[in-house]
Amino acid sequence: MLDSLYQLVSIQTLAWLIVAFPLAGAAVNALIAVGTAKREMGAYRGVVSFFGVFLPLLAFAASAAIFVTMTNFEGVDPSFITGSLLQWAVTPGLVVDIGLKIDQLSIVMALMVTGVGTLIHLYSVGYMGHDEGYARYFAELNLFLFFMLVLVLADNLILMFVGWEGVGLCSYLLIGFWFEDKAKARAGTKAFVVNRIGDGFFLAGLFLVYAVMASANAPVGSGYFNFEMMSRYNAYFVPAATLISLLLFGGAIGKSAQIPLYVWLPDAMAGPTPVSALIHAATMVTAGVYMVVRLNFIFALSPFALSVVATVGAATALFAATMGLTQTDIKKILAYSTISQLGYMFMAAGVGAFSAAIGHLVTHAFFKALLFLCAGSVIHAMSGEQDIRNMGSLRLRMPVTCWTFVIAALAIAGVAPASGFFSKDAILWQTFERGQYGLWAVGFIAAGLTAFYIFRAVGMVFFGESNIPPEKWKRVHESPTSMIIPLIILAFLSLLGGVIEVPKILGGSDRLGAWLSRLIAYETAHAPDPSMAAREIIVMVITLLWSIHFVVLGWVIYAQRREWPDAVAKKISIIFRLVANKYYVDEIYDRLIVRPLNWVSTKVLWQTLDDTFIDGLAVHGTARAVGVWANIVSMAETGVLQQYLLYFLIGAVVIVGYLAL
Amino acid sequence: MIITVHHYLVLSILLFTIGAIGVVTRRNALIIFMSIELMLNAVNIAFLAFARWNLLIEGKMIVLFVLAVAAAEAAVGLGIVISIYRNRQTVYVDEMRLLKG
Amino acid sequence: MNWIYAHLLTSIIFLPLVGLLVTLAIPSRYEKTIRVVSIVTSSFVLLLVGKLWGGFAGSGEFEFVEIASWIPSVQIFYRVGADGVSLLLMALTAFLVPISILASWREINRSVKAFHALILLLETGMLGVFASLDVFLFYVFWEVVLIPMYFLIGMWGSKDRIRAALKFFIFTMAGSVLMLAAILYSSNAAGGSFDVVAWYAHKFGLTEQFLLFGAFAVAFAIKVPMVPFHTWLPDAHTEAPTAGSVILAGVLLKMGTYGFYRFAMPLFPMAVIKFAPLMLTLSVIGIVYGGLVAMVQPDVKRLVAYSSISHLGFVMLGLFSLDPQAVEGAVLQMVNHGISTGALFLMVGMLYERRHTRMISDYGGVARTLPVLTAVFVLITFSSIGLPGLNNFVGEFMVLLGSFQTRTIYSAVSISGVVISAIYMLWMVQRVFFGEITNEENVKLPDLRVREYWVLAPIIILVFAIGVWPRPWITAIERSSNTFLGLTKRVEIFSPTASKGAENAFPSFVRRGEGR
Amino acid sequence: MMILDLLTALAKVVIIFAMILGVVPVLIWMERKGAAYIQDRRGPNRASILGMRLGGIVHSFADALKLFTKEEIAAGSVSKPLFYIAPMITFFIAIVTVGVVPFAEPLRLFGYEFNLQIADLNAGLIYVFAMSSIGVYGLLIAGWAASGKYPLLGALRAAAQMVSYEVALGLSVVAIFLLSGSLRLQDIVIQQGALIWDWNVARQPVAFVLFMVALFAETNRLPFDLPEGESEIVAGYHTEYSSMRFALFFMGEYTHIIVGSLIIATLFFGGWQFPFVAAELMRSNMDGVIVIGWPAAGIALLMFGMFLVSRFRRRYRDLRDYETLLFGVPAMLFATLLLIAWAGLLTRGYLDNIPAWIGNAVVFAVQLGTLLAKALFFCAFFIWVRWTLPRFRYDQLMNLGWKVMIPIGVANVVVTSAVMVFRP
Amino acid sequence: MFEAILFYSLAAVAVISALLVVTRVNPISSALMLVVCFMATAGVFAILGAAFIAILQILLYAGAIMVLFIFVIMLIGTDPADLKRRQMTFAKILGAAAAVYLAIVLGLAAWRPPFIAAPMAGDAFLSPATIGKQLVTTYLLPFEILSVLLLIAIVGAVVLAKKKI
Repeated sequence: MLDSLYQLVSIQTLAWLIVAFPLAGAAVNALIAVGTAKREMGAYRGVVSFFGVFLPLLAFAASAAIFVTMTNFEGVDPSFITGSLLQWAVTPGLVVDIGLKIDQLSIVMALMVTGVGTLIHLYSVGYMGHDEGYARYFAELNLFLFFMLVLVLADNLILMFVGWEGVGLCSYLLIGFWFEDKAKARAGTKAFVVNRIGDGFFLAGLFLVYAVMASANAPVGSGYFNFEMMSRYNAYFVPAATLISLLLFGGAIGKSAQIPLYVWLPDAMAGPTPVSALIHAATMVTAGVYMVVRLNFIFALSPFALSVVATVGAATALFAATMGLTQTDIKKILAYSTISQLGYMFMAAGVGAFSAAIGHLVTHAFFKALLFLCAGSVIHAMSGEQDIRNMGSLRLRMPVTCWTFVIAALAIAGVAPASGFFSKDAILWQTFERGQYGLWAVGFIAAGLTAFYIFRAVGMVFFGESNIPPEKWKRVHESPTSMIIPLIILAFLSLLGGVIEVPKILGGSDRLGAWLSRLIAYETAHAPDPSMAAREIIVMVITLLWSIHFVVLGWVIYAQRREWPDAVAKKISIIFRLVANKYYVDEIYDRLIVRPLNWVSTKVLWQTLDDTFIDGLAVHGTARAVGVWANIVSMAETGVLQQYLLYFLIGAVVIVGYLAL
Repeated sequence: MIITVHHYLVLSILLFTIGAIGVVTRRNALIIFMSIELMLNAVNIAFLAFARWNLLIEGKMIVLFVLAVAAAEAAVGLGIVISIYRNRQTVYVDEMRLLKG
Repeated sequence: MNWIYAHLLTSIIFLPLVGLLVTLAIPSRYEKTIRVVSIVTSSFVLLLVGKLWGGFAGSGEFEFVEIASWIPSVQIFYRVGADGVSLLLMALTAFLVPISILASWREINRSVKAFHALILLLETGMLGVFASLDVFLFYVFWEVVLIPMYFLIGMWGSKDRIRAALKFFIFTMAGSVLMLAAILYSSNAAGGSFDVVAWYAHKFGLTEQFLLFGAFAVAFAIKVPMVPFHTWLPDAHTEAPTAGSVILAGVLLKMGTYGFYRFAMPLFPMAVIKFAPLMLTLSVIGIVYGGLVAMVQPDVKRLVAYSSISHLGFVMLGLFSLDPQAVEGAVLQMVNHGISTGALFLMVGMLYERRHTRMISDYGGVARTLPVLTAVFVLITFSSIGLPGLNNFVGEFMVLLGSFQTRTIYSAVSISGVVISAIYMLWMVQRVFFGEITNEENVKLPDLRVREYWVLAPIIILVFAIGVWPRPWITAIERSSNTFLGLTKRVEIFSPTASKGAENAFPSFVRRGEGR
Repeated sequence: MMILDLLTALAKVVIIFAMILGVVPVLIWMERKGAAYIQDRRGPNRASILGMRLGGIVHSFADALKLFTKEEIAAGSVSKPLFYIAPMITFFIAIVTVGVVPFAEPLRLFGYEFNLQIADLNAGLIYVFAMSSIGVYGLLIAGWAASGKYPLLGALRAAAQMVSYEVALGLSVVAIFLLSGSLRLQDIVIQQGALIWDWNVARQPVAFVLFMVALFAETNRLPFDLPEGESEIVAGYHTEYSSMRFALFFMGEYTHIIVGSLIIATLFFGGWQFPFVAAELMRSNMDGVIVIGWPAAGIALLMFGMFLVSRFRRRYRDLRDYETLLFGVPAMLFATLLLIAWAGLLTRGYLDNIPAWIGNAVVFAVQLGTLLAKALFFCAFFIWVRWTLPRFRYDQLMNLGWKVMIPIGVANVVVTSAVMVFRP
Repeated sequence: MFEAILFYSLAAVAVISALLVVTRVNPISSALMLVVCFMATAGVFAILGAAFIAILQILLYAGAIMVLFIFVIMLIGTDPADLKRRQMTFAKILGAAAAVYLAIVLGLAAWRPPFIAAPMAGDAFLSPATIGKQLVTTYLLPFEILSVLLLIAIVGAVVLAKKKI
């Protein structure tokens, strides 16, 4: 069937199609949105939903086709580069051609993005059904898919940066989708600004890369930012490697919401839930990890940078996990869990286990998307209610959502058969194996906390007695089928996702590691030594038990004994309040950065420096001085003719006197 | 005792100074005008003296122009004095302080 | 017609003048015809500039040169010619003028004839500035531009317009007086002629270069505006009518940078070496300072005005870092800034036309009633922030990339400018467009009319065009900026930037191995 | 040598002033006689010396005698010094203007040249013009000194009139020296030549009329009589003056008339040029002139004597009746004597080779005679006008002066210069 | 010798009459004294060989300007009362002293040794013809400007003197 497909279209054009389909969808929907700006949607709703869902599906199909063809390439490196569509900016030193690079890593990402994307598109048909901005929503969502695919499939850093910022733009638009509400609009701006700070670092990294490539007197004609060229000349990167990787990692922190720049993600929940699912769980936030893995040959050059990545990752994981414990808004809980899972990925990348990071990325996409979608259907059902405290025993009315949520919870907690177990275990084991025991410990604790808070949510929302007001309880009902189907598919994926990463020790062939091995130069240099096998089994068992312990604990407390946590909270009230308010990080940022910046630019720069000094003193000051001086001089004019003559005569005398001397 | 150009210069200076004193000291506008005419005459003497001693026609030309200008000045000056007199009933310069600065 | 083709530049420069005469001839009550005439003239000028671009060979030297003796006794000739940069800026002028005329269709209803006459006179002045090779002619056109702008602000501005117009006039005049002195001095130093090419060839003495560069730099710095001399810009913009603001921001500011590009820097290379750190610090301050102050402005137009100070800071950074990418980026940024800030002013004008207020606090939640305007405004905001794929990114990226190679620290600090611009623009957009509708006037505002579509459409197309496919624009600049660099870097002694003669030397601090 | 020059200058002054002062009483007589005949009465014939009334001329001597012997009255409020100086100025200015008039060609006797012209200024014409402008002072000071209302009014009127007509006078004068090309009066006369149609009056009729009217204004003669204006302001500026000072005014006025006529004659009527007989022509065929001239003079004298005798009537039965005889008979005798002498010389052939100096002398005499004749004719004209035209009103005077005379003067100058340029 | 006498007499007359002009209380007498002074200066001009200028001086100054002055003085009339009020303020004394000082300095500067007699004056120098020719050739421009000046003066005088325009 495939080769008949290839008669029709070459693999390069197929690659372009992956990107072209979402763009086409975005364009059509945008036109419809503008067209029906004021008028009622009516018939167009069907057209929009058709294009909205079908085109991403086509993109998924195309990437699947390419993936299949690549898998049956034995031995030979199946990756290829599509020719440059157009030379973007041709100056003597800067040749940037827009082309796609399909290799093992990017096709995996493409598959994940289009797959989860399509499911979420299908889901949002139901979720956003009655919203009047329907066409605009789908246009922005498709545009997001387009930019994400550009980011993932780009063959050079500049194009990746284009995707990088494009994705930021779409997240801004989608978070602030319901722009009537001031808080939501502010959240959108906050997201974009924080991303932009990260992009600043990314840009600096870019320039450094350019500097290095230029000095490596690579042939001028070739693209300095091309991954191929960069990997070929990475010997020249040695001196600047640390700085470049740190700067690029700065960009990643901004985009993937790591420690200093994570504040925007919890606020990003203001957007519609499918958006959170797609952007703030599965795809955009993982862009940082993808970038680090893509440029692993640079990061590998500087162990210091890698250790920084690892520590930041681990710290974020633990920090976010603790914050997840006390959240009451269901979407906020999931946001913090995303941050902590991302922390895991970066920890993996930091320690050099790039394939494990990718593995966790993929599995995380599945179960985190599922969690968000379930939350979405709960909110949809509860008509906008997001606080878990006034939910409970929803399992009676929404069985499918409940059980899919539980499966996802198991996966994230890392319980045996689910995919989460394999990917998280791989990370923890690789960290342990590489001797990073400190990091392993942090990871270990974070895993426990994750299990606890997720099952706290499960207990509060689905089990235990319901504290939903009666009139709302009547209207609670299971979500429509268009929302249920994606849940079920994702549930399967969460369960079976782990298969790609079954470690050798358990008889699996660690397909993902093998698949990516050609790209990850670092890993090959670090082959696993057989003596550690036994220890690996022990570690795996310990982590499994640890997670199960917390799962039971969480479920029991929040399903049956709700009063216990309040008691505990009262005892350690100070710590509890600290954690509940997210360590006051937002307030600190506001106090330390936003307010002083405002004050400086208003008071110091604008009022004093600009208005009083330059404008007041220099400009109007001179004008006033001239006025004053003019008055003084006019005093001499008395009006009496004789005096003028006197001045005249005295002047003459003085001159003549001078001359006569 | 031959007359030299310096005699004429001294005469001219004398007349000029008398004119100047007249202009500065007198209060009556008309007297001031007359003193100015006097000063102009003094200048003419000097011009013609130099013209005569250097045999240059230019001296005479300038004197001609000075004469014409003096005539014009007198005409307009007197016009002004008359109009001031008509409005202020005074010809004394120190009472005309209208244009104070 | 072939006369026009033969003397293309002169006809371009003086065609608006013909239009001016025609408008003056029409009795002032036929407002409609006057408007049509001025639109037709300016669009015809645009066509001619298109033809000019067509025939442009892209060589480093000046093309379409026309010489005619003007005041032979003092060796002042009417010398006109265009190289890549002047071509681009003339295109920008020819592009912006018809748009601003179209935009002020409804806004200007008082003494329409005078308005259109002034606009056309302004266009002649601007085109003249960019095309003149004879420094004296340049100075004449430089002054010609001043007067109509003064009247535009003075007569059709809002309440505090006289003060602003006066301030604008005196500021620029003070600068240009200094420049005149410098022109006269250097003309007799360079053997009496005013021909710029002859001046390029002439070797100015060291102290001569410093002083002359100082004089030229002050005049152009006021016009750019660089930080210490910028206080006239916000006032001029807040008080100017929409058309005035668009042209003021779009073209008049570029005359300053063009001045540096054409006269101040290539003529006095040694002075450039000496003053480069000062100018770079000023431009970086401009970027950061402009951005920060823009953030807290209560008035939209003042915010956009300060933003243009920040954007032009980038242009100056590009020019003074003497790196091929940076210079080309700077020139491109001039055009991009003209387009995006021009569009911003147009839309602020449209908002002003509807609500008659510029205070951000008066707006809020306007997106609901003006969806299309909001969409375009957000698009242009992202273009002016420098979102990749849109026009400003190309220029900003090249400037930062280029200046990073030669002047790393300055470039690093300027990157913060990119972030700050995102902050103030988005914050403004959010306060103006998004959020609930606070006061009730915003409820019933009419959305964009057809005319306004026609005003914004070309700009949107151009924004995407440059963003996605900047190549044709860059090839036009490439060789002329190389000649510019050739002239500016012709120094005998070793200059810190050009180390191994490699076009873009390795940034010093990175070469850890070789030691700085 | 210096003394000789001084003496000749003195002689010239004495001769000319004597001539002028001699003519003044004749003029007064003519005035009175003329006025009488115009008003159809006999005029002065009472005053007689030893019965000789000389047709009334004696009357003028009587007037003079009266004025000199009258008492000098000066009013109290009069500012003494000015009051005394004023008449002197008027008379002095009037007399001084004659210095420039050329009475005849320079006489060459015994190798020595004698020019009957006091000051041959090369800016003679302007001198005339200057003197006329100063003439105003006399009247002004007189009017002011008398410090009364009428004299002041008279003075103001005089000043205004003189100043405005001075401009007209100047413009007409300009037309003349445009033609003659020189300011020296001698040149102007020579340049006019003997032929009448070359005289300036023919070539510049407009200028002549203008000059004539302006001169009337300058001398305050009748149509322009406002400063004296007996009927309105009681003799105007010289109301306060009596006897001797009044006489001075009176003589000043008449001198001004005589000198004015002399100037008109020189400027417009060819000065000392005998009509149709150029001076050179006369000098060259001197013998012919004498041969004809001498008897003609004799016959004329004879005729005059016979006329007088025929008028003899015994009306008064006293000396006065014999007056005509007393003059008529000697005239006839002398005439016959002349004729006999002429016949004798002619027959003896002395007349055919007359020595040069006689020629010159005769020509000199003829020229002097023609000039005086012309002057007397104009004096008659003055008198004639005085007793025919009524006095101008003040605004008419001013209008005529400013709005008529000056424009015509300017036009005349423009036309003449245009003509001169385009048709040299 | 003769010329010296003439010069000294005329100079004396001029200076004395000038002094009288300045010192006389009654404007009329000072006006007349000024006329006398003009006559004297005209005489001096005549000695200096500028006969035409001398006559012009008489014609213009004495004949026209002074007549105007006296005319105006008569119009304004001298009120005997305030003729007596004459007080010397310090400024006036200072002015007079300054003028005197100026005279002395200039006088000393003028009175320098090389005393030479007047060179022979050719006829061209004396006659008004040359002045005429010069006036219309080399000095045509000032001549034309002068005519404009005089026109303006005329118009000015008329406008000033008219009661209501």
